[in-house]
Amino acid sequence: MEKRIGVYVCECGPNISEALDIDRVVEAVSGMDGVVVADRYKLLCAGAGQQHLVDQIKEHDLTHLVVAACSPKEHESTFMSVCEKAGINPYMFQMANIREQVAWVTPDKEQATERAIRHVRAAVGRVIRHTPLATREIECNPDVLVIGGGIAGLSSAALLAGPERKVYLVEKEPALGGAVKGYEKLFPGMRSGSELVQRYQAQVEANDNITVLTGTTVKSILGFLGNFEIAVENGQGEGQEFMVGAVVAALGMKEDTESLGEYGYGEIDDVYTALEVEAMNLEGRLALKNGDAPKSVGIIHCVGREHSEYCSSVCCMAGMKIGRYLKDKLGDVKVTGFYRDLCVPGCDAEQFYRETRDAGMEFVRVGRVEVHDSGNGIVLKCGTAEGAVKEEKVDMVVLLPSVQAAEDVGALAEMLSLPLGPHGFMIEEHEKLAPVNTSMEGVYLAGGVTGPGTAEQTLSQSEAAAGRILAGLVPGRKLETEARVSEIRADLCAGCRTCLTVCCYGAIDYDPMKGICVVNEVLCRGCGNCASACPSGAASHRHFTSNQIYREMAEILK
Amino acid sequence: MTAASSAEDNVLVIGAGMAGIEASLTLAEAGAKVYLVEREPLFGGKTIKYEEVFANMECSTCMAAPKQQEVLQNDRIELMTLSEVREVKGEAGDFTVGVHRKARYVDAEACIGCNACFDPCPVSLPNEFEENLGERKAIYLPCPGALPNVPSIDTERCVRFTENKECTLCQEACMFEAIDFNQKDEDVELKVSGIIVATGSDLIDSSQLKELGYSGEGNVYTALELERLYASNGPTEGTIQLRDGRTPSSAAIVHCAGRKDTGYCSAVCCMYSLKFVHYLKDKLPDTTVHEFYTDMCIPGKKYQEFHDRMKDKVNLVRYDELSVSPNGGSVGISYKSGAGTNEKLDVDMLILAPAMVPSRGAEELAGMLGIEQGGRGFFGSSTGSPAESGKGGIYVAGCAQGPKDIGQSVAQAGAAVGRFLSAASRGFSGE
Amino acid sequence: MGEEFKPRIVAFLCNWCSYAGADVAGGSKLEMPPTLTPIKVMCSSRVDPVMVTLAFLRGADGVLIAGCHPGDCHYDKGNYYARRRFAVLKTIFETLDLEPERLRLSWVSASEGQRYAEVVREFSAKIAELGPNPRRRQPAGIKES
Amino acid sequence: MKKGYALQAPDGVRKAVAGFLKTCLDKDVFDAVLVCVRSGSACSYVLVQEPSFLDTADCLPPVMPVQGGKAVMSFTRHGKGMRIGALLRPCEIRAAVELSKLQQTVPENISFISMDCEGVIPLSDWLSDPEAAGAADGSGVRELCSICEQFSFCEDDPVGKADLHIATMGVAKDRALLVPVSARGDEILQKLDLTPGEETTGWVEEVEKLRKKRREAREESFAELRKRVCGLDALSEVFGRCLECHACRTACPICYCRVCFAGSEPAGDAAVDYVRRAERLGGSCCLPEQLLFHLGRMSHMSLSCVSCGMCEDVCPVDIPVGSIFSMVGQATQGLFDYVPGRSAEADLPLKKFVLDELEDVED
Repeated sequence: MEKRIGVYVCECGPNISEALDIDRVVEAVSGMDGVVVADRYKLLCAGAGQQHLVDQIKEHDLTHLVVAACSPKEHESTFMSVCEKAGINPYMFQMANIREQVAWVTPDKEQATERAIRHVRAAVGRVIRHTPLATREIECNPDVLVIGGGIAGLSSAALLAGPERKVYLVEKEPALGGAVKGYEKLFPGMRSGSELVQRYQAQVEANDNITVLTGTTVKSILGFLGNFEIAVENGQGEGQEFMVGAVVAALGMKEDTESLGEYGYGEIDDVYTALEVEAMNLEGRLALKNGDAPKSVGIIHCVGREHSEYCSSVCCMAGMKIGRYLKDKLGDVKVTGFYRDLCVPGCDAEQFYRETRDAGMEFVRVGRVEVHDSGNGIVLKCGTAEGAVKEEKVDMVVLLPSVQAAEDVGALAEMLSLPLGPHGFMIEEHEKLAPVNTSMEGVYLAGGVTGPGTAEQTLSQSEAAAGRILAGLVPGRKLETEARVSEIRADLCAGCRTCLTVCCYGAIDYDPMKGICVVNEVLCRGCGNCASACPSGAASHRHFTSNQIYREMAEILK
Repeated sequence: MTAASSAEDNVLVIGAGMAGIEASLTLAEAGAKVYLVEREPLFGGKTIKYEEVFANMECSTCMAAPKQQEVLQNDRIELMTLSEVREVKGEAGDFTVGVHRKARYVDAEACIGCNACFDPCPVSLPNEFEENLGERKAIYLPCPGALPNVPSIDTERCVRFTENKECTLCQEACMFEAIDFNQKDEDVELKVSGIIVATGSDLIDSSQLKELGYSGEGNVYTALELERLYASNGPTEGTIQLRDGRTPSSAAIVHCAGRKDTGYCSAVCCMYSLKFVHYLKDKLPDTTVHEFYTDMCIPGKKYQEFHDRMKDKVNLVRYDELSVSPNGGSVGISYKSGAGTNEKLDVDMLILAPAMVPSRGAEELAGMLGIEQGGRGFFGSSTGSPAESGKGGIYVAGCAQGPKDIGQSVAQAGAAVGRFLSAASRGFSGE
Repeated sequence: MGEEFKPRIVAFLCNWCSYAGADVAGGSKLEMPPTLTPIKVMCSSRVDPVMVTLAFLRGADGVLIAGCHPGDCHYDKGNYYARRRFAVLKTIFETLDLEPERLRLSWVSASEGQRYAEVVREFSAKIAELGPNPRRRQPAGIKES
Repeated sequence: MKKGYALQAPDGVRKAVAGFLKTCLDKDVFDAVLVCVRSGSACSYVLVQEPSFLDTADCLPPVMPVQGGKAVMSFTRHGKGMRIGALLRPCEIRAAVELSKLQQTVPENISFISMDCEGVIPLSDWLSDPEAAGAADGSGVRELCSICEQFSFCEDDPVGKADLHIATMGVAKDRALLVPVSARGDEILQKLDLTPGEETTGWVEEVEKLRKKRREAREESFAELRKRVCGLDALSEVFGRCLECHACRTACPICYCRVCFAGSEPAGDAAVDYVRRAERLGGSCCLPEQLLFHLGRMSHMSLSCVSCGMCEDVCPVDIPVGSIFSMVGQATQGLFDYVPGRSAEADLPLKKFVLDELEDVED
């Protein structure tokens, strides 16, 4: 088909018209290949300007449109809609930025004119190589797999499930509830942890659209957003397979055991971890090994922080909560928290700290604490921040170990081909902008799997994961792909998989039958990295093909 | 109701910072029509004031601007700047909201963003967006790159409005007849089925903190002031200098400014104060930097590493009490150290990390919406999930609920949307 | 060489940071030499070394690649790959003495209008100093010796 | 220090090696062996399954008719297949390792047997008189071979390299040492009941000595080359001879693309563009594609270049293309401390990155 390009230069009032000689620009592109009309107009982005373009496209039977005006950030979408309105594919359009990048930065009119000519010629050179692009629609399954039956998984499942959306809730333990179920209370409000879990659990169990699979592990996850194939297996080795559209990884956390030995744990009696004390408390047995009630308890913060190299954020508050258990239940007990920096972020935490102090728990800032068995009770040797060493005799020691990702996080990451972060947690797609997404679309994170966090933060994440899915995977609606994505030419691909390695979004798969790589348009974000990684030119980036870029460049260098 | 019918839902999002933006985009993706109400003439919240964000030192504008563009280009989102919610009636699934929309006096359709109207304006005043470190006119864009890229007329300063003068200088300068003095404030009534409150937070007024010597003059600065001094689109184009133009040879950052008054830890100040070490050392490698902190609160898997990277570039001092007094051209700091000794230090520049407080008008808004306000004045119920407001159909996101970082704010925006969409699909039963 | 040397620089700018930075420079009306014409790509990782080589061989006096600062990439890690590819290309140019100073990689964020202008000024001055691309001088066969 | 098994070679090393490979086939160590077989002036890689064929084969001709890495690729591209013992020069094995990283071969079932390489003579010399060019004593070898440092395998880092090495340097003329380099090499000798008991000190010393000499020669040679080819004018002149036959890329073991970018890139210009460009560029170089092809190929493969010299061997117009690529490869590989073919585990540099690196390439 004949290529008929129209070039329109916007005066943008005095902004462009006074800074450069528009007539010369018009003249300079008039003779170019394919250009059937070139003209100026006072303000193309205004309603009248847009209508003018529509009329011109129809009048001159244009196939391609170039607008030389402001930055595409301002009006690219405006002119693309103009194209659509006039009946040509919106990608048959190119914008030349002669305002922000020419008129406003080039005071000499002669220079600005020459420069604008280059910009506009480049746009014309490029647009002639444009091809019509379209988005594609892909069927998707709205169902969801939630991995982990703790508070994160329960709350996600409860929000997600409905008559048109099934949820599979997979928990490797025989019962739902996760860690929080074992907490009598939650800081800072001291509301009941188990009650909170029960509430969610009741919602989940009452919902017919949720299939709860306890004692079950996920064996494989294949596919992509809208189309994941899941295989699970229960303790008896019975497998089950099903399809879902999205996955919420709500695996929990665990205590870091690596450094416990340095604090006499396992060697000295009555040295416990926080989780052990939670359990003892729940059983109503806050007592020493010999059954006596402790008279003095030392709670040691930041256990293993040197090893984990991060602040586990919840331990200070967890320590206070344990202090409260002891004070509330035993009354006559001296409880001392040995901390380094008190980490009580947020509007309620410090209040909780003050209440705990008022309840009688003492706090001592220390450097390092050593736990010794004196033969007659436990002696804590505390190096103060100033270097002095103080000794303190206690009956019981509670260690607040670093929080780590649960063991199975690594296996899950491997199953999804997602990288693990430096501390064994999974990595968010973007720390700020996409805190519950992963670089694999359709896989979301909540709770301990992303890092240590409070019950409140965990709920926030699990509900956000649900929100992302509710918004993105609407039952009955298809997924729309991006138009400007990459593609791989089967006849040129040698199957070296370089593109697959450099793709940050897992959007390229290797087809072993054909020995070539294939782009998954649902996942491709259109950065073009694969196109320049591919030595043979098999991978190309739609709307940014080598040829298009080359033509643009060739005009600049003419 | 089915999930698909949420496409028929209209939702009001109050506040267009990062949480409000995230909520709006996610709701629009779900198919809802979103009214995003923002009282300022620009949107993007506090985030767009920062040059970089911790802990990756990522460029803040680069992060926010594409999201803002998405909002502006999304047909399902109606961004209403210079607008405030005045009245809310009804219940989950059926709210009627009165929004007062102030006139911009610049026609957004006609304006092409050339800024030619600023120069002729006879009124110059300190620019609040620049924390008063720069100037603006009565017709202005708060900063280069501000979105929407349409100026507005400050009716509290424009002589047409304050002195009833027949000044038309900006109108004459505009080739596009975009300036329209006939625009009127409007009251708009919106029908929505849900509301997301993302009104953010403010910093405590540092001039109230008597012992810390802040007056808006001199060499004591707030965190936001330093942000703007370091910002490449700020009043000094990123040059960190004192008000008199000198380069500080020493600087101190004081954490927990106002914490005693608020009674809580604002969660992000330790991290952004460490970020300031990077700011200062990046631009002024010869400047000595002291950091006065009480407890180093750097929760989360990533922050310690950042702390460790910064700590060798700064003199970290733990303090119990601290007071500041001007000392000639410098700032005198008297403090009781963590070890209990009394010490003194003089620096050229002092930067406060002031406490986060509920944003201006929070109480009024809570009353209007009928939602809970905790003891500290932030929104939210203490019994459910943090995104719950205590009232069905209304959800809370971001720092409106309490101090948090951008990532947590964005997560919570997602949670608010999740709760809304889930409730909407159930016809708000049980809300 | 009667005519004054007007350098021609091809600049590959990533859509999210550097192109936006160039727009901010424009919005702030920062004056820049008229030497540079941008080619917008979505990410600096789209810049193919062969394309840069071609620009050079087609007579570009300079080629600038500008992208998001490390850690800021809109596509997570694209700029790190871009950096490696550029380093290889530059090393080839260095080894073969092809005036590697004509190739430049700079990180410019979306708010760094000022920095963008500086990069353009600096690079233009550098290119002016180097003179025209040797491709634009007389061909090898007829140079005086 | 590794020990070797002394292979007696009264009739010369070639015969002895052929005998050894025959034993391997007899004892079912391999299903087939890949050897270079000479027949008159014809010389090619052959996959041999019939042991008796090796009696007559001369399996170590001093010429490289096809890069062995490419030969390996040809039969393992689609899967691991049969157990093969491949007798190859070190540069050929390194090419095979690179190809495996580029997913073009699956060398899992291949046992690589390398030998000390004296270098090969230029293909043209061989074709003009194969008989005269017979001796494997290092005389008359290609320039690139004479400056090759990677001619043996005796450093203590055997990952991804040969499994078994035939040492001849510093070893008496009538014998060769079979040195197992990998666990698989140990296995092969065990299966054959050969115990490596010989000291290899003499060999290692000789290799080190020669390597040092070569390193100096290499630097000298590159310095000389630089004078001849560096700078755009000189380079244009050198590559100006290029016929664009692209034989260099066809012969290159690393260039695995089905169609080269230079062929697949539809960037042909209209005549008017050539003329306009010629005007602008002062009348020169209608076809910068010559240089583009070579520079482009450098950015694609110089990181994996094993300096085998095939490209130079096949160039019909005597462009020192192998030396130039080797020099460039040395520089680009140096950026990432990458040695092509050294280890199958080391990622290709362009497939990965490090967060904090290369700070000096950005301004």
